[in-house]
Parts: sequence; C-alpha cells; structure tokens
Amino acid sequence: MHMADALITPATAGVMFAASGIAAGYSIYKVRREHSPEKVPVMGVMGAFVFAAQMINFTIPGTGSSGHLCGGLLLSAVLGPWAGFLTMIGVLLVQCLFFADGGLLALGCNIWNMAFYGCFVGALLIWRNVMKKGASKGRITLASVLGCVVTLQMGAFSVCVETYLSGISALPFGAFLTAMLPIHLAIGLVEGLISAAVLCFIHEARPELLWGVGSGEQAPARLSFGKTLAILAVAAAATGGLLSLAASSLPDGLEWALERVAGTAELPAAGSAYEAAGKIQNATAVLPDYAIPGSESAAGTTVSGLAGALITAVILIGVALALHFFRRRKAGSVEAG
Amino acid sequence: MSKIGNAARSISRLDELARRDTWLNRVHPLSKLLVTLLYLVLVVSWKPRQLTGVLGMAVYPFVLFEIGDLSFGKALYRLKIVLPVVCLVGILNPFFDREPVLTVFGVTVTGGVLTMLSLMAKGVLTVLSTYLLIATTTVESICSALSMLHLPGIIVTEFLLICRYVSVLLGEADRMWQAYSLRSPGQRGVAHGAWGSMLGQLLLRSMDRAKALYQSMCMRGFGEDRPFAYGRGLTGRDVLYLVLFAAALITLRIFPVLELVGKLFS
Amino acid sequence: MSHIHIDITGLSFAYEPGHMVLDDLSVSFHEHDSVGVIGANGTGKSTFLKLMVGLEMASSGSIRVEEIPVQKKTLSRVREKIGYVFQDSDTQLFMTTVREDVAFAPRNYGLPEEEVGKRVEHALQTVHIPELADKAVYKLSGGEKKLASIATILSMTPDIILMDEPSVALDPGNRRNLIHILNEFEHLKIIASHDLDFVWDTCSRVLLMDGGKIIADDTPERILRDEALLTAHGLELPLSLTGRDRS
Amino acid sequence: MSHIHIDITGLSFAYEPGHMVLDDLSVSFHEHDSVGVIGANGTGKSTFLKLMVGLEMASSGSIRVEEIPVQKKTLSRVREKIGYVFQDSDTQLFMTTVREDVAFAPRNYGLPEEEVGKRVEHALQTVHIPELADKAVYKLSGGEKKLASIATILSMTPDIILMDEPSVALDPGNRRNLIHILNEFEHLKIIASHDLDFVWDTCSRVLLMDGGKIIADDTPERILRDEALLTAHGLELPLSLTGRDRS
Ligand SMILES: Nc1ncnc2c1ncn2[C@@H]1O[C@H](COP(=O)(O)OP(=O)(O)OP(=O)(O)O)[C@@H](O)[C@H]1O
Ligand SMILES: Nc1ncnc2c1ncn2[C@@H]1O[C@H](COP(=O)(O)OP(=O)(O)OP(=O)(O)O)[C@@H](O)[C@H]1O
Ligand SMILES: [Mg+2]
Ligand SMILES: [Mg+2]
Repeated sequence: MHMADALITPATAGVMFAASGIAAGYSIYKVRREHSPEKVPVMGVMGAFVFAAQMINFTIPGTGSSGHLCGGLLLSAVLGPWAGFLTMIGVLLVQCLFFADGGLLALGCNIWNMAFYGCFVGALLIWRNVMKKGASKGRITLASVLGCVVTLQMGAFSVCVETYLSGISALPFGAFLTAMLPIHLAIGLVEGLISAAVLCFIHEARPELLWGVGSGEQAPARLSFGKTLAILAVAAAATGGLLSLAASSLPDGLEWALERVAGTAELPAAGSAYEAAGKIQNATAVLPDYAIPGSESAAGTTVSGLAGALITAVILIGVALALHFFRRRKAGSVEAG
Repeated sequence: MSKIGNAARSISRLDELARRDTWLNRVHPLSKLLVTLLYLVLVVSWKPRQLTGVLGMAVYPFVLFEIGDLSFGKALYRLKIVLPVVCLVGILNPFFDREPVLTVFGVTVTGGVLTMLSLMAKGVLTVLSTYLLIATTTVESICSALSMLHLPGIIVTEFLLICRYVSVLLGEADRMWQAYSLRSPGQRGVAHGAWGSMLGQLLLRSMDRAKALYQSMCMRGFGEDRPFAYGRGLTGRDVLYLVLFAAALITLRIFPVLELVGKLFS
Repeated sequence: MSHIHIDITGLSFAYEPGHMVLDDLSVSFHEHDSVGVIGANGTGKSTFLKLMVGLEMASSGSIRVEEIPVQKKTLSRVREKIGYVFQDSDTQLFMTTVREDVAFAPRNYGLPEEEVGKRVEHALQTVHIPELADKAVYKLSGGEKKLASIATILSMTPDIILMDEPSVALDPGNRRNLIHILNEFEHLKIIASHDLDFVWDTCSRVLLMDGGKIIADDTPERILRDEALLTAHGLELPLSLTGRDRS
Repeated sequence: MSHIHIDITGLSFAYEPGHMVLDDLSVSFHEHDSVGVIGANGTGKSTFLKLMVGLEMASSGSIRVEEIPVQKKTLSRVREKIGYVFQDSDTQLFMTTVREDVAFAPRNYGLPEEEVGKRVEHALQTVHIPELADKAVYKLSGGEKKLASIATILSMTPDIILMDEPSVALDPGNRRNLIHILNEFEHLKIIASHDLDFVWDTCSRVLLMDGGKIIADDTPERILRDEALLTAHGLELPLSLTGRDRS
C-alpha cells in the first residue's frame, strides 16, 4: 500500500503534498483548539504503539496467512480523527526514513492514501456515525470492519490513480484496479477484524478512552455535521473527478482481460492508454527534456549515453577502490605509529 | 518474532551510523535535507524512457556513500520492500510497449524495456539517497531542520517522541510475543482468541505511559508549542554544501553528461 | 523558619468518589529534612508525592511550597523548585540521548547554552556517568537509566528532590552509589520506597502511611526497629536488622 | 543421573559481533537444584536464561534440556518443560482475565477443559490469589501481576522454572510470600536476581557471573558471605549479613 518515490512524478507528489498539508493544517487547528497539551506526548507514544503493533503477526483462522493492524482507524478511535491524523503522519515519516517503506517524496501520497482516508473517512464519518448511539461489541465490529474495508478500497484506488498519473507503468488503469481492489478487500476485512478485537477490548477495559462514542452529547452535532458533509462532498468530488478522468481514456479491466485472452499483438487500447498517460505526464512535467539541442534522441536514451554510463561507473569504482586503499594504508600507519 | 527484533536492530544501527563523527555527519541537517529533496525530485522528473538520464543521477549517491564511508550492502538490503513493488508495476511494460527504440551491440531495445529499467533505477536511487540522509543525520538534527522549515511544533515534537518510543514499545511487543510463544509452542502468529487482549494491553499501557511521560515533561518546564530541537545555525560551509550539490545535481539533470562522456570515448 | 519548606494542612484526595486515598493529612517538611515515606502497596505514597508538585490536584486542604500554594496558576513556579524522579525511568527520559535529556530542563528555563552545558557536565559527573553522555537512551541498562534520570533532576539544581522508589532495578554497587549521591544533597528530599534499608541509609525522618493517614512520623531508629508497628501495616524489619549472622 | 536436568557445554553468545556476552560457559543443573544467578548490571544473566529456552540462539556450544538439544526444531518440546517468568510481568500477561491467562498454556497443550480448570484452580491456590481469578489483568496492582504471572507458569506444571528478577516491585509482605512459593516448588529452579537476600532465602546453589564467565559456583553460605569476592564483581554482602544492629 505504501507508494514508493519511484512511482510518482514531481507534479503528483506536489499535488498530494498540498492536499495532505491542508488536511494537516486543519487538524493542527482542531487539536490546538482542544487546549489539551497532554495530547502531544500521547500522540508520540501512540504513534510508536501503532508502529510496534504493526510488527506483530496475527494468524487468520482457516488460512496459513497472517494479518496486521489498521493504524489510522484505531488511532482515531482513541485520539479522535484530528490527533489521529497527525500521529499517522509521524508514523509514515518514521516508516519511510527508517525502513524505506514508502518515500520522502511520496509522503504526501501516503498520508493521503492511508492516513486521510483512515482517519477522516474511517473514523470521522463511519466510526462516529455508527457509535452515535453508544458502543457495543456489534457496533464496534461493524464500524471497524466497514471503516477498514472502505478506507482501504479508497486508498488502493488512490494508489492506482497516482501511479497511473505518473505515466510510469504501461499497465492499463483498469487492469491495475482489478489487481489492487480485490486484494485490499481481503486485507481490509482482516485488518478490520483485528482493529475490532482491540477496540472491543478497550471498550470493556476503559470505555472512556474511546472517541466519539455517544457523540450526540459529547461533540456538538450541528458544528460537525456540516463539516462532515463538506468533507464527504469534497472527497467524493475528488475521487469522482479522478475516476472519470481515468475512465474516459482507459479501457476497463474486462476489456483488458479480453485482449490478453485474444492475444492481440498490437494492444491498441493499451497503446492509447499509454499515450493518454504520456499526455497527462507532459502536461504536468516540471522539467522539460534536455535543454541542449545536441541530444541525439527524444527518448533520452542513446547508445553513447549508455556507454558513458558504463565508463563513468568504471572510473568511479576505480577511484573508490583507490580511496579505500589509501584509507587502509593511512589507518595502518596510524596504528603502527 | 524475529521481525520485531530486526526492526529494533535496524533502527539502532541507523542511529549508530548517524552518531558517527564524519565530515558528512557534521554538515548541517537542513542542507542535507534540502539536497536530498532536490535529488528525489530530479530523479523522478525523468520521463519513463530516459534511462540514461536516470543512470547519470547515480553519481550522487555513489560519491556520497564514499565520502560518508557507508556500505552499499546494508543500504541495498533496504530495497527489499520497495523493489518488488516497483518491479511489479514495471514488469509488464516490455509486453505492452514493443516499439524498438535503439540498438545496442546488435540487440534491439524496446521502449518497454527502457521504461522498466529506468523505473527500477529510480527505485534504487531514491531509496539510496534517503538512506544517505538518515544514516548521516540524527533524529534530533532532522527535527531541528524540520523546525527551521517552519513545520508546526506539534508535528516535530511528535515525530521526535515516536522515534524515541519506537524502540521502547518494540521491546515490549517483542517480550509479549515471547511470553506468548513460550506458552504456545509451535504457533507462528497470534491466534484470534488473543488478538484483542494482546494489542489492547499494549495500547492501555502505552496510554498510561504517555500520561506519565507528559507529567515528567511538565516537571521539567515543557510548554505546549515550544520547539523541541535546538539546532545550530547554518555556517558558510553548510551553505556551500547546499549550493555546490544543488548546482551539480541540476547540471546532471539539464546537460546530457553521460552522453558527452560516451561520445568522448567513441 | 528556613527558606526551603513544604507545609501541608488537611490534605484529602480521592481518584474515585467515595474511595479516599489520602484523608485529612497534615505535615510540614523543613530545609534539611530527608524524609522516607513507607507503606504497603497501594497506600498512596506515589499519590502523596504527585500532589506536592500538582500532578494531581487535592480535593481539599492546602499544600504550600516555600509559601506558594500549589494551584493551577502557580504550577510553573512550584515546579521550578522541585526535582521529581519517577519510578519508571522510561517515562522520565524522553529525549534521544542522555545529554539532550539532561539539558532539557535548563534549556526550558531559558538558560544560555553555555550555562546549560556546564550544568549538564556537572550533573553527569555527580552520578558518575559522563561517559554515557552521547549514548542513546534506549541502549542504557536499567541501572544506567535510573542514574541518567537522576542527572536530569540535578541539572535543574532544584531546592527540593522528590523520588518515587529510586533504588528499584539497581545492582548493589549502583544502589550504594545512589545512597551516596542522596546523602550529598543537602536540601529537602522526600523518598518513597519499599527498600527499608535504603530509607535507613538516606533518611533522617520516616513517615509510615496506611489507610490514607500518616500512622507514624519519627526517626528511622524508632520506626524501622519497631517490628510490631511495621508488621501491623504490611511491612517487615529492614533486612539488615534481621541479623542472619546469628542464625 | 536424574530425569530433570540441563547440561551446558562451551556456550558462547554475542548480540553484536566482537562483544561477547557469554564466553565458553559450561555448567550442569540437576533435578533438585535451586540455583541463584547473580552478577552486576549487564553481565548477561538475562541472556543466559533466554538461551536456555531458545529466545536467543547460541553462536557456539550446546544446551541440552533433559537430553533434548535446544535448537529451532526442538523448541516446542523444550518449552513444554520450562516455565519462564519475565522480569516485566506487564508483558508476560496477555489475555483478558487472570483465569484466561493462567488457562492459556494448558489449553494450548490440548488438555481437556476439566483438567485445565483443575490446574488453574491449583495454580491460583498456590500463589494465594484465587479471589483474583476473574479480575481483568490490567486492573491488578504490581505485586498481584507478579503473582499472576507466576501462576501462569505453575499451571503448565513445568519440570523446570526460570525466573528473571522475580522480587522486584514487591512490598516486603508479598516478597516473603514469593519466597515461600519458590521453596515449595521441588524441581529445578534457576533465579536471576540482584536481591541477594532473596537468593539466600530461596537457593541452595549460587552462580556468580562476570565478564561472560562463571566466576564462582558454590553454596550460598560460601559465596554470599565472601565479601571480597562479591565486591570484586560489583556486588555487596546481602543486607541481612551487614548486621546493622552492632553499629
Ligand atoms: N489513576 C488512578 N485512578 C484510580 N485509582 C488510582 C490511580 N492511581 C492510583 N490509584 C489507586 O490509589 C491508591 C494509591 O495508589 P498509589 O500509587 O499512590 O500507591 P503507592 O503507595 O504508591 O503504592 P505502590 O507501593 O504500589 O507504588 C491505590 O489503591 C491505587 O489503586
Ligand atoms: N537486544 C540486545 N542487543 C544488544 N545488546 C544487548 C541486548 N540485550 C542485552 N544486551 C547487552 O548484553 C549484555 C548483557 O545483557 P543482559 O540483559 O543479559 O544483562 P543482565 O545481567 O541481565 O543485566 P541486568 O542486571 O541489568 O538485568 C549487556 O551489556 C547489554 O547491554
Ligand atoms: Mg508508588
Ligand atoms: Mg537482566
């Protein structure tokens, strides 16, 4: 689910950073308004908790495989969506810096794909609405499973859109979707069940820790209802817009599958898809081709270029080896002296 | 679970690397952060078929790994998460895009092969350059760089605390898993009967710990939005580093350096 | 009356209504007191210490630290005077390296960086761990963590030290070292502990708590040798008094 | 040779290359041994215990538990025989109630529910906490948690008990209770602890560790009274031997 840096373009990265940044700014505003300074350390420790918890494997009954925990929804169910969102940002930053899971440039995408949907759609819309009438085991399970499944689907969809927009894969959008969505349906189901188990435990142990339960009295509904609607509308518009954009230029998965079966060599539809991707890429590219007209190929890859790469590599490795040699001699002489 | 142990070990190894006292470690974190970001942007800005350009960018991590005395082996190990994903996305390209683009030593290379290779090269380079940053910069330094970029204190503080408590909670999760496995020999994961209580206990304890943590921070004068990190200012050397590397990277991006080298020798 | 002191009158506290943890407690501590607070598990020792620094707020009664009443708006002034060592050093140490952690309080109090550096050095010297200054906190052994968290308090140069079970997890050598450090500190210190021998070695006054009340307030000689009194409240004679030699 | 025993030959271990924690260690434990493992902070006591249940794997040398070599593929057989009590009881308990947690291991060994119930009752009786059976684990006090985690081990009816610093955080009364429980257990038990008085009261054999080696292996009488030996390795005489009475 984590997007890698290599899969996006600067334009996609910038747009997603902006979107995530706006959500983060709003969350900070909301958290500050709560005037609860103890939130910051709680966020830090809970972020570390999610990180550690995701390392534990849970065996899924009846299968040989294992699942993990759904971070965004769980955090938000305890901290509220605003603080939960900010915490997830920290978790994703740690994951990308320390474990190369995701990337610095793709951080904006990952925040959106995982944290935004998990916290805002999963917790603010689904969890809170299900919990309005108070918590019970059934409702908690419903909210968690529904929340995880829906948000993972949205996340997987976004991954497809972002990858597609980067024009990096020749894989048709529809095919990509048909690969991603079913897998994430299963993953969402398992993650939902695990989160539900944890939240049910909390509900029995320390029910006061759960956020948004019986929110009828807790949070003033008139304020949040409008905002909820607004967020939902924006999210829907965004996904809808992207979806139609994608759909207009792409064959669907079925078509792609038929073509594969027919074994058409030309793959015209795929070709047009690639062209469309290329167009979008052109429109969003920050940097043009080589500014120097001497370049041999518009494609940017030439025989002399590859030869140059080879030569440069040989030179660099030679220099490195020499450096190592001198370093060792120097170290040796220091030790001797 | 060895997975938890591995995670703890790799955090600790990165931390040790970052605390060494090499020339690269001493460069101001802000300079390193900005150069890294610029590098990432430039690498991914190459179009899918521009393999030569992407390869040219490899000079930067190569040179800096040498300067920073880092081992490629450990860094390449980190590719195990990213590379499979990138390969999955790129592996079908040769089947879809069969347009012949150029001929190398009599072998015709199609556009699909080029896009696949350049995608993988991007995957490797972006991971290497991020490793370069984190292996030469401590967490506190990164925090100070982030606050110099005016990231809100709330996020910087929280990031620092996550880094600090990750190892504590990994240790706790590890011991819990050990206690579990000692009494359920032969199981490879946590059975569903214990799903909720296992993580639930850990969560409750984390909350209590957070409360105590807040108290101990208060006892030492913590204020809500006070930035946590106290970095030094930029010196001339740091600015020089930033300017030189930015210039070099942009040159690599604008001029077909590798092509010129290749022509020189042909 | 000397400068450094704490006055407590009619202090009551309950976490949950109806279940009093502290019940109408009055006591005063003076400049050169070393007070050991003892009592069985769950008698409210930790709660008592927390109330003094306003980590919990009393439901009735008053606490005055050097004439300042402990209230929401005076908290930062009160806390500048008091160094508090938590039972769990993992929550006490929250920065990444020992040096950063020890420097945290003086920096927060706005001291110039040079003075901060001096204080950090001095605090680390006092607890004999200058070589750990740049070590990552999570790599410390239990005992080293404890010593580091004491250093974080010393760098504040507090008027008053409160410690909650400071001798836990130390090996005998490190424990002896801590006794030495505490005996060097001249101002008011209050120590809650189950380690009665440790209390004996560091305190000049002992409070025995049970059922939310102070049962006895006297010298260590008189309380810690009184086997009947100790046993009645869930404790035992200090081990060094049991005199295994004669058996 | 009796049925229950552990044989260790040439055991070496390092977390990080070049930094040996255990160095070519050989020792045997027999059916009725009660072994106290002592040593300063960071000498490898916990590591030693962990190796015996395969929580870490030796780099060289062999450990045989009742003739079964401790290896990846024999782990489940070895672990059925050994009950291991962690230093931190918080991480030891992972089910919701005390009863569930104590029943966890026997259920995993596939015992019929009736037998499981019997074992749970018996284990709780032994540690004197039957009234806590249905209490939620997170509501226990520190001492109660310790006792519960000991009960989870007893219900396995292990041949061998390993305990890492079991007396930490108990008040004197609870500590005395634990001594009693350990003395009732007749098979092999190995206890790592800084509390030398506790070791004195529960063990018939003491291993003193330092620098990855076993420095001394003898009766408590001979090791724990040898002040020179103890001091040389960062320890002190047990408090009950210091005889404060005479001062
Ligand atoms: N946050 C809390 N909420 C409710 N009850 C609490 C809380 N903290 C402590 N208590 C209860 O208050 C009583 C006193 O607790 P306190 O921690 O002060 O005891 P203590 O004397 O320090 O015990 P110990 O020796 O185990 O540390 C105990 O009965 C405990 O269960
Ligand atoms: N996971 C680990 N990674 C690296 N080094 C470790 C790890 N665990 C322990 N060590 C080191 O191994 C040595 C032995 O540790 P161990 O925990 O066995 O000591 P111990 O005798 O139990 O000490 P203590 O009395 O403090 O519990 C110590 O120097 C410690 O720093
Ligand atoms: Mg206490
Ligand atoms: Mg240990």
